[in-house]
Amino acid sequence: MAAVLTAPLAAGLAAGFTAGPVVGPALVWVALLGPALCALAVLLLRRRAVVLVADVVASSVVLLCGGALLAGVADGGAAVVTAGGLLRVDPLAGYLLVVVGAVALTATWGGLSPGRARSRRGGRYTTLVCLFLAAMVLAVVADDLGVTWVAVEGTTITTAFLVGFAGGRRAVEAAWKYVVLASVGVGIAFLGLVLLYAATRAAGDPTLSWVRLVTDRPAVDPTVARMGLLLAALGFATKAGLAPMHAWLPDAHSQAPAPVSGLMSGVLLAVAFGAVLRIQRLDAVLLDGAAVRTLLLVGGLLSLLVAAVLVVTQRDLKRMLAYSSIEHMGLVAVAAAVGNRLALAAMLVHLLVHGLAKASTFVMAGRVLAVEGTTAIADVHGLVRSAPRIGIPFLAGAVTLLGLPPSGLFLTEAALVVAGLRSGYGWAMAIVLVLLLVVFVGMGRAVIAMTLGAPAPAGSSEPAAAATEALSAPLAPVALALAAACLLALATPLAGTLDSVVAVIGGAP
Amino acid sequence: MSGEVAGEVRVVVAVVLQTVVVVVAAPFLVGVLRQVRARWEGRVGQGLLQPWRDLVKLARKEPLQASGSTVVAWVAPVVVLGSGLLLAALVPTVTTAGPARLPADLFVVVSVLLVGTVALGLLGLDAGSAFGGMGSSRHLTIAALVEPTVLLAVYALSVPVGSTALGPIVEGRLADPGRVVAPAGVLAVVALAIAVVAETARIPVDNPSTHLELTMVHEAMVLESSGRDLAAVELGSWLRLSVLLALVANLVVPWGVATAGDGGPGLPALALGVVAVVVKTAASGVVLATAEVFMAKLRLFRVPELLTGSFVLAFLAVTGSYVIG
Amino acid sequence: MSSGDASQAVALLAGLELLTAVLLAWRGPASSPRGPLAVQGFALAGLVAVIGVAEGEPVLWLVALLVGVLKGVVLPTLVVRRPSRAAGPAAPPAADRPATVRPVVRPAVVRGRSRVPLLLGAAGLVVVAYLAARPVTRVVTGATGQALPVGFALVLVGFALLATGRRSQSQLVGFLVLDNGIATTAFLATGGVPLVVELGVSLDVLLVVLVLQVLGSRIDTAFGAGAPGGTDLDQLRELHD
Amino acid sequence: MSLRGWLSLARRTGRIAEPAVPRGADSAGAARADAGILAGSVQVRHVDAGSCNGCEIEVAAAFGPVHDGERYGARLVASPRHADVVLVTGVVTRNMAEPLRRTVDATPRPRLVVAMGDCARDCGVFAGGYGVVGAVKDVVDVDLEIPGCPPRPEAVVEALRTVTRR
Repeated sequence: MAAVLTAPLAAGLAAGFTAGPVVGPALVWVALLGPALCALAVLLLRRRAVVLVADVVASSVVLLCGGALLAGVADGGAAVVTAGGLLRVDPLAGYLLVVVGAVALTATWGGLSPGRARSRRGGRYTTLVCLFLAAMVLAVVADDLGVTWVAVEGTTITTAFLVGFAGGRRAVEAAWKYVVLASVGVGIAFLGLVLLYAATRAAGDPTLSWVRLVTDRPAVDPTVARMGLLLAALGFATKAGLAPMHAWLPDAHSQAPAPVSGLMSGVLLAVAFGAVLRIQRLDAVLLDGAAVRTLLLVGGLLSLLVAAVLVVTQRDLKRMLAYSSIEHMGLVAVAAAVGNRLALAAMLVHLLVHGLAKASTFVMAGRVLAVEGTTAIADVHGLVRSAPRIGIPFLAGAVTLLGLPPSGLFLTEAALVVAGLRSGYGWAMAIVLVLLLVVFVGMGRAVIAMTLGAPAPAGSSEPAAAATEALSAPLAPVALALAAACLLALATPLAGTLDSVVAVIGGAP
Repeated sequence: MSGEVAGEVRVVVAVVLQTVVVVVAAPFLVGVLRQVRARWEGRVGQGLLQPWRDLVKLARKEPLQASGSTVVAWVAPVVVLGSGLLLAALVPTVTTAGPARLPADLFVVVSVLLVGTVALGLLGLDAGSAFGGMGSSRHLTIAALVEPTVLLAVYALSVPVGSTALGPIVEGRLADPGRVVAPAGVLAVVALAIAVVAETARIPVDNPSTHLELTMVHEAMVLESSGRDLAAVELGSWLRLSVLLALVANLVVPWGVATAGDGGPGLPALALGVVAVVVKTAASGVVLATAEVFMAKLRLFRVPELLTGSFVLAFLAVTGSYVIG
Repeated sequence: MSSGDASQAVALLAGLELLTAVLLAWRGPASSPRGPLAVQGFALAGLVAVIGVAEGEPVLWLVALLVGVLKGVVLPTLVVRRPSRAAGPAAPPAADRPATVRPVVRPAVVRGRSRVPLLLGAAGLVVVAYLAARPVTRVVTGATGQALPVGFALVLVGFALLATGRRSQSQLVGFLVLDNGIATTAFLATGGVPLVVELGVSLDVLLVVLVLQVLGSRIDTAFGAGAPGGTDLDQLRELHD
Repeated sequence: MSLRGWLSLARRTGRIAEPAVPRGADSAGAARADAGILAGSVQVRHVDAGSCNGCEIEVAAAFGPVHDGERYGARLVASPRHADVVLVTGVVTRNMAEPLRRTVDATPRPRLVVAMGDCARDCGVFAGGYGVVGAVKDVVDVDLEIPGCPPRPEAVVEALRTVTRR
């Protein structure tokens, strides 16, 4: 969807981009401050209309700026640097901005809820979502790894109350576990960054700037640097939902409101994984790159295993989707570990496509909850016939997630396997395929049981207000996102852009 | 008389003086503890002399022995008193000088402590009364938890000196006061202080003034002793308390102690050492008694927790003394 | 200040941090963690100040002030604060789910597990920390490298506290010890991360503790128990597979 | 209460013991001559032979902060083996007659038996009761008697001071 929507706009902006050096930095600041200003507007104005659309506006701002920046910096453009070098947008950052914007637009637009905007806490919800977006943008555009860390920790803080937003014992339990586990995991990452900083200090030039580390290649002590990079990768991988540090993810994703689940699942994981990618690049540049690669390979396969085992036995729809996210992050991690150009390109597309599909599916899962009053898989039957406005898009989203053609995920997964075989990871690819099959069967069975077949006899004839709202909610964002998820991988003009992104994270041919 | 012999004589004189000072002062220390407690409670108190009066009176009374008690009933008090006297001679309180043939080595000191502990435990068991056996069992449990801590703590203190003898350890701290505030030293002294509190049956491990048999540890073991047997046991325990307290005081504030120097400590140094150790021990007694007033005795099941904690501190002190000094 | 004095001061303050960490592991369920946490925070601030003096970096004095206020005063106070039920608006239950009314039970006696395994575990963790820090102490020059294992030890002990803590307050304490450990490592190994990062990190930690504090009081409301130190988190078992 | 609270309470309270009164004339001729070695230090074992607990309260008061019997060298102990004085309260009941005898036998010489309260002296209101063996003097030799029902703490302290001679 990103390219579909923004191509003309981005082209225009990119033209202006090359015109003067002011436009690039300005775009970075707009992407960063736009969501923050939206949050401020909600706090100050408190109008219902503002509360309703502020997060959608913020997402659009991020998407537009991200598209323009990506168009500007890709294909040989110079990276945009501002704030004295603290912020820097290279093709990877631009691409991740586009992912953030596109997925956030899907989730917030699809999650538009006049009912929530009317409620007393609607303002708080929208404020937190906007701040969450701002934190993610900061995490993506920061060049200093310390600032990235601060921003990633900021995403935990801003989402804490969103996870517990529903209230009640389960939501507050999920929020507690989420904050404790995520902040401890990310704390470990900070310890890693500290060690990295100590290593660079001993090498004579103390810095946490990613680009300086990559270009200057200081002669760091290998043991300390490896410890630091491993801890940092491990810490950020916690936030990216890689097993065995995934324990918070199913709880948080199943208890958060649907749009927030979509955001967390679709982009927060991707943003955290972006940090892991930068750590991996550092490992490759400063050391031999073996340590982080092994970590990613083991973590990725373990994530696939965990997801496969638990998706099959899952009884809750949103938890099932959460485990599906763990599965896809596992695939992404394996792709990053394989590390050749094909695998990395597949991984990048996979991040975007999975984000769009997952956000749509979560949005639809929220509507399922609103209509059926439950997310228990066993209690939902025949959605396609009882509520086609919900059942059909939900089925489409689930099928996209499962990677059936024409889903983009089919292509990326196929590309990953091919890339893995080419690089001599045959055994890993065999495991990946088996586990993918298990997930496919487990999730497919549940989705078919929920959507196809005869609906259960209607119990209460009086639909709740939330159900009415869900049945009339817009389908456009979901449709657009799913269409993009299917078509995007076929868009050959984007290959050049992808190439330049892959170059940032160092894809060996 | 050659200088060497003269030096040895002076060392012997110093050690004898030290023992006498400790024996005379130990009941006074108990008097201080009781008096401080009384003053915190708003009472007048019985005066510092009272423990001495009690001892003299007990020694003049007819010792009774429970029917069925064995030779242990009169041997054990002698052993307890003997171990206390030996501690008073060995542990550097007034002077760090010690006879060469009887080193105040860490392991010797802990063994002497243990001999007294075991004798006391046997004394509790001897009469075959229920409370005595219960007290002995608790006492030996606590001892088993405390001894490793004492060993580790003193070992940690010995690392920077390179000797496990107590005299050089105290001298080393005197020579290099930085060690007094070094983290390993602080951890070890804290661990040692807790171990001393447990070893001498003070609050929070044991309540020396309890009348409830079910909560007793030390008192339960001596329930059957009377007359001069009781006097011996009490004096032995008080000697232990005074010596260990003086040791901790000397480790924390090593100044004033008479060092071995060349050819044994001179008389002025010894006089200063006596004054210093009396002042230091009395001060630490005031601190201990004050702390006791504001603390409750721990449940017996919580005591292992306390002692594990002190063991961990001692352990950290050992690791720390190798790494951060 | 000579380098000998500096290294002695660093060793003393680091030892103080280690001691307070052990005290926190040692502490019974009813005693307040505020004192040891505050001492740990001030020790950390002192460490920063000493490094600032030793390396002649006035910026570190500012950081020391910040650390002292944050970790010595604000965070320990936040941890022990029990927000009153009436003050904060409790989250109303979701409309579609009826709120279960539970009697508010306040146990008079706080149940506590034996701390012995945790204490012995902490001792083991300290050894692990010393071993793990060895390569780092090799590259860190100056007076501070010797004390570096203390930072690692604090991280591990904090982790153990967090993992074994049964109450919201104990987990919070574990988190703070962990964070103090990371900060100690940062200052000892690098003389402090860049000021911007330091400010951001401090803000993050403050916000995380605030968030956890609010969530803790919500847990108390939701699970209906206001024991000292927060609800027994073993009750949090509604979400599982 | 916090530690600071305790400290300030202790400071505000100060010393609450009654001022020491000069010791009265040696009224207790019953104190034996060989008890002289007890001067200055008397350990008291308290035996409740069948009391109504009135005397127990007064014993506690006599050794409490206000009357502070300890300042005159008397001290309560937990075992008759440690004691010099057996302080008996109450009438001697059937169940306590033998334990009382044994307790006195277990006390090393020189020892004194003090009968405290009217019940211990002459059975008081319990005289003739079916469970009563008699007064203390009917079971063991009594050296000193403290009249009163119950005796005031001052009287208890005064009686003990005739033994400690302080």
